[in-house]
Amino acid sequence: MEKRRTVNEEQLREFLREMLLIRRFEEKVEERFRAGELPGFLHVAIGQEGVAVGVCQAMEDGDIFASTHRAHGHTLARGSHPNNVMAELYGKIEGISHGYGGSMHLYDVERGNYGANAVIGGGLPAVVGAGLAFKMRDEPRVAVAFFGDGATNIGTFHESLNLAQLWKTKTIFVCENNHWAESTPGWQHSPVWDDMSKRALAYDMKSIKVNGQDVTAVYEAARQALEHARSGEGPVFLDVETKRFHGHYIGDPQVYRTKEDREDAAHHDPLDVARKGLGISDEDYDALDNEALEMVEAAVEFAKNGTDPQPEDALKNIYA
Amino acid sequence: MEKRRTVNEEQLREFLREMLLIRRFEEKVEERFRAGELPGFLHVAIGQEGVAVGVCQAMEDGDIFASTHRAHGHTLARGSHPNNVMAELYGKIEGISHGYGGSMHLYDVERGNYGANAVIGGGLPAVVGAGLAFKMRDEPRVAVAFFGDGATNIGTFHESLNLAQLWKTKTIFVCENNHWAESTPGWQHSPVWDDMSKRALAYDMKSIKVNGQDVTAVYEAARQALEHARSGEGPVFLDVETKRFHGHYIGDPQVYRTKEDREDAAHHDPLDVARKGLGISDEDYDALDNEALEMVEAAVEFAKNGTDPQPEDALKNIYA
Amino acid sequence: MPEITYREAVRDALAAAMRADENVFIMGEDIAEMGGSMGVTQGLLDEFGSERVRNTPISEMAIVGAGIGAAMAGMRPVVEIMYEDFLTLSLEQIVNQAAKHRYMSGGQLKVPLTIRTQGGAGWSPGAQHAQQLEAWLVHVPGLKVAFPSTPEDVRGMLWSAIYDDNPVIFFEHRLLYPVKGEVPEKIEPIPLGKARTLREGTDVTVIATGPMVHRSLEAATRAEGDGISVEVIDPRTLQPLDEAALVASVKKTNRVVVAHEAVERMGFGAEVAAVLQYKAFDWLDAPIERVGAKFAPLAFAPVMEQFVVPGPDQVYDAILRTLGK
Amino acid sequence: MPEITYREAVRDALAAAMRADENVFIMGEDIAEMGGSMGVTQGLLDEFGSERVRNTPISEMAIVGAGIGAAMAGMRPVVEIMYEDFLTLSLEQIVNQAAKHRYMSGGQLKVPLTIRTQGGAGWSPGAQHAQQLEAWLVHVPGLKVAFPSTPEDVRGMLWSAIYDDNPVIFFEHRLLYPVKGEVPEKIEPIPLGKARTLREGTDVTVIATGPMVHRSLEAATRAEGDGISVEVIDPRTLQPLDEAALVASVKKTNRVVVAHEAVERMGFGAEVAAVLQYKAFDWLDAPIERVGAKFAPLAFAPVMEQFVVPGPDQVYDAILRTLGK
Ligand SMILES: Cc1ncc(C[n+]2csc(CCOP(=O)(O)OP(=O)(O)O)c2C)c(N)n1
Ligand SMILES: Cc1ncc(C[n+]2csc(CCOP(=O)(O)OP(=O)(O)O)c2C)c(N)n1
Ligand SMILES: [Mg+2]
Ligand SMILES: [Mg+2]
Repeated sequence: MEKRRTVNEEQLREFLREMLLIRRFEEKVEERFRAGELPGFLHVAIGQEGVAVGVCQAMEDGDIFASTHRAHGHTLARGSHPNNVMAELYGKIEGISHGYGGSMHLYDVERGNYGANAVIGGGLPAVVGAGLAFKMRDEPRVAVAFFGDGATNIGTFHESLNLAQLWKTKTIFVCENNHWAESTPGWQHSPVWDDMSKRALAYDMKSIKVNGQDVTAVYEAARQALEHARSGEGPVFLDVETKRFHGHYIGDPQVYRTKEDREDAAHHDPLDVARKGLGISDEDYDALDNEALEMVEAAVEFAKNGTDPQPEDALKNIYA
Repeated sequence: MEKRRTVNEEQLREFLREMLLIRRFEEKVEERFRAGELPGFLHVAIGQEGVAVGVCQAMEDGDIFASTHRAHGHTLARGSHPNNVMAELYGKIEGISHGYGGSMHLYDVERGNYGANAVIGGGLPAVVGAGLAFKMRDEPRVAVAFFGDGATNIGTFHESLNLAQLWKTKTIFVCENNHWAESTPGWQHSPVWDDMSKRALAYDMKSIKVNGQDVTAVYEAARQALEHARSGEGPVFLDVETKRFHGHYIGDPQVYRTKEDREDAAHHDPLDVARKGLGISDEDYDALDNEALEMVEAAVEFAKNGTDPQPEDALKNIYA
Repeated sequence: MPEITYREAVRDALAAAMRADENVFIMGEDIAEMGGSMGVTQGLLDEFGSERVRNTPISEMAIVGAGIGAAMAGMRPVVEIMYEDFLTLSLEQIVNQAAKHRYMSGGQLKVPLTIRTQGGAGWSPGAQHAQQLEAWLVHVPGLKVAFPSTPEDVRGMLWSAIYDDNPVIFFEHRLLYPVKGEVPEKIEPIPLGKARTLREGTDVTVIATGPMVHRSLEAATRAEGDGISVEVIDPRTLQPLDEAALVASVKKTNRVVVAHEAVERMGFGAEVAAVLQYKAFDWLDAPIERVGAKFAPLAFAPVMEQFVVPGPDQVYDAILRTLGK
Repeated sequence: MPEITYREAVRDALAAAMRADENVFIMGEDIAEMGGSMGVTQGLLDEFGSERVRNTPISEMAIVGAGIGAAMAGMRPVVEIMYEDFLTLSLEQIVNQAAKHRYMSGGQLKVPLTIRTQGGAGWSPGAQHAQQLEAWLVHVPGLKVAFPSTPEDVRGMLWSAIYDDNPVIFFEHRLLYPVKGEVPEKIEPIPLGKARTLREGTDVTVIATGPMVHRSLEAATRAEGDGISVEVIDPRTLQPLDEAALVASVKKTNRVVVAHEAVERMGFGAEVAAVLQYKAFDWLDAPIERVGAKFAPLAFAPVMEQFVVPGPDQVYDAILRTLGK
């Protein structure tokens, strides 16, 4: 059946295009932040694009998701326009959260983005609740939660997976295990840091382990997980091994991290994997890359020319 | 070595004596509550005496523990005098918490009772912290947490076990799985209700499963667990299968529970198991029983003749 | 008008709301077969089934959060937190999530969630089963906070809370459940944000919430015997607060007592006093008196508990003090 | 006297306390190698090692609770909660456990635990990284609450908090870390519960906490230009509160402004206003003015953020209002 098809060349090309867009977008964000143009503090997911694209491409219309403080990739991969995402980082009305949210609170409800959350684990229970609603109304929709390895230590994570499995909600849990929680390495924050799938055992929950640097593998695994949840068989824990290339936040000197660890990470670039898998020519690749760069430049232009909210707007949208 | 010795007759007799004392104590508490003499609301652990006695007898001087809303058994089994425990239920100064705590907040620090907790899971983190202190100071002491199957659903449980294993604190977690959380049966509140040991898999924590109706088995398992923790090898999850004979609280009509389930529970009485194991004569048994009854009667007398606090005492003990 | 208990009134509102809209469902610990630890939801499982009357695990954080997610996905969940003391386990979801999703999304989302909870002293529950924490929620923009004191109010306000498109933290009180009162034949929604005057008076205004409303009415009757005319007002909704009604009464009586069962220090009465001294400064003939629990956790022994928890006497004495008696 | 930053002052107190007593240890997220997300604990890992400077998992509930247990077992733990917003995850342990163990045990236990946390707006952190929640803790008997505003105070008070035998919730402010100030050569403990007058004046008393202390001093200087003499007092400890010092000042100036960065509604200023209108009723020549954040979550866009968060202007305007100007 249609869903089961494995990734064809055209799709993989699309995945690469998406990943390139996200990569260039975040590199630009780093640049603009350093230039002092972006308020607040930001987190990029450079190196983790395969997870965002693999999972989001596997989702279907009507599916919803909740992201984290590291949300640009998920948001772009699900189809929000770079212009509006960038505009949010500049605090403009044209931003996808109209300037109320910022980098850690990207929302795009039309595209199923129920919000990026800056509280670790904070978005998980709502994803269980949305998955419950889909199940109660017998809708073929799935709610997806993105979170990191560090988030598996918080009680909210436990209660959410426990409840989802107990009630068989239409939910999948995507754990992006980059082996870091800010400056804290996996071995320092979790007894099962090197095999997060073990977390699922406490709930008898189905889990799937996958290499996050291989976007095709992520896509296939996500498909499987989403189908499982969609069919009402219950939630799935997607244990994605990935790499954080840069610091925790933009500007993080990473004093806590060895050069080896950073270099090792860089050797597992999802862009390279996809590029090889596709066997695409350099010209072809550069064309995609330039396309991405142009979109990102345009996004910055769009954002800079955006409209600042009025001070009094701060008192709107508090109550429905 | 001394610790490894299996239970001899004398010990088993002592266990039976303790269990009988607890059983009669709680039956008396039910009676006095129904007679309207006891304020507040109370929970008895009738049917679960084997867990309290087996674990508490295995503990050593210097070990500490935290209990729950169902605390009479643990408290008595650890050596607090029935007079003072009963006096607390009557809200007297002679009570082990001097009238400030009540049935759900029994404390006896001298005997390592760091407090019964009325918030599910609320006592677990402190037990991890105490176990951490013992480890940091390199003391041969262990901190023990008692809790029920329902408590395994709360985030506090997850964070506590995760942290204990990560830091290898001198802690053991005693899960009394009576398959009920108030009116909610195990299958309705936890996906792994029939094999709580699975909870430990999420932390790579050592777990031991044992039949809570067999006090000797509980004692042996607790010994093993305590030694493991005491030696610094890490915490242990003690998965104890047991039965709640009566209602969740005294007076609970148990509309939610079938007659069969109640009867089945009654067929697994730890008193019978110990009595058979000991092969004790009826006279002998009745003697122990009368001894227990007399202590309990005396405790009620003591409590009734206790001293009421002064109203103004309510403003004491708020700050050290 | 029929007379029903506060408990029945809550149940009425829940059942009626569930009949009227299938998107309304309830979840909480032991609310199904047992009908809730306070017996409030008895019978609802039979009428609505286990899909819409959901027993939950002991997971205060997740059940509130699941309510948020279901609400954002179009449902109107009503979550029960068995005791206010356990709200402390779900505040992250209430304060950082429910209260802020609409705002952080720039108005894209709404969270039509009702969280029912209850607490209260007076029955020796001990220090962890009796706290009154409504003041905390009043400090949080994005939330509405209700605390009705009569069967009629609790029924009409719960209906409004369930159909409100914002998260509403709905406080009930343990000792009020058996209290009886007349209610209209059929449910009449009572808008959130409107205070209610339960007794008109000219000498002193007593602004009371929850159980203190009834204790204040007692005190008022007693004061009447001394020839003191006391007006008793129940804000009913603490957020948004009907300041106009309170100010109007104070401008009439020129004397105020604010009473709640929560600890006086940093309790809701502090906000009321701060508002009134500001908006009715020139009308006040005496300092605003606050009546609340003494500054202590709740002790188990009844004698100590009674000493800490405010009753009619404390209100009566405060009334006299405002009159310099 | 040497001049150091607020950040260095906190670090000084921690290091000194750890040198003085091996039972003192610190734990929190990213406090070891990284030295804390605010850089406060930089260098402590090197001096004290990973046993006493413990990086924790993201488990706000368990690390506070572990602190409670270690404290009851004889240690003096200092737990760092990275942002106040995350206190919402540990309130069960703080409020039901730390604050009540001593009481519920009838005095058998003590909990010498210090919980450091920080927050604050002004740098576009968004709605979940800037809340000021100190008022909640002031409502809880059994806790002490500190909120120092200068390097000298934060150093001397943190020392006192660590050696206090009760749980102390110690609030720091994100924008104060780089602020410099003179401190005594060696640490001089500053007792909890004593207010500090930073500026003497005769016309109006401004009672301010945290960053608003500095913003109020700015406003006071500006008012001086208009010939208005402003007294600025920092309670420093919110629980226990130095009511005597505040009342004395008000009886001198007869006019009061209370300023904090937290949301005004149900904020700490409400309690101060309620206390002062009660204890200094006959001395007040004008309504007590409250200055706090407007009633909204914190928006990301700087223009909106600035509109919500109070600055020197809001204090200055309030000062004028108390004088009917
Ligand atoms: C409850 C909570 N505690 C602490 C923080 C501060 N914090 C932000 S990101 C982060 C690390 C998260 O690690 P992980 O979940 O692995 O996600 P990653 O950053 O690796 O993507 C921490 C501790 C927070 N945002 N929320
Ligand atoms: C956080 C919290 N939620 C709810 C309650 C109410 N409550 C008291 S006991 C109980 C059931 C506990 O079940 P379990 O942990 O299995 O212990 P048992 O009663 O079976 O001994 C509940 C829900 C509570 N005390 N604390
Ligand atoms: Mg990570
Ligand atoms: Mg149980």
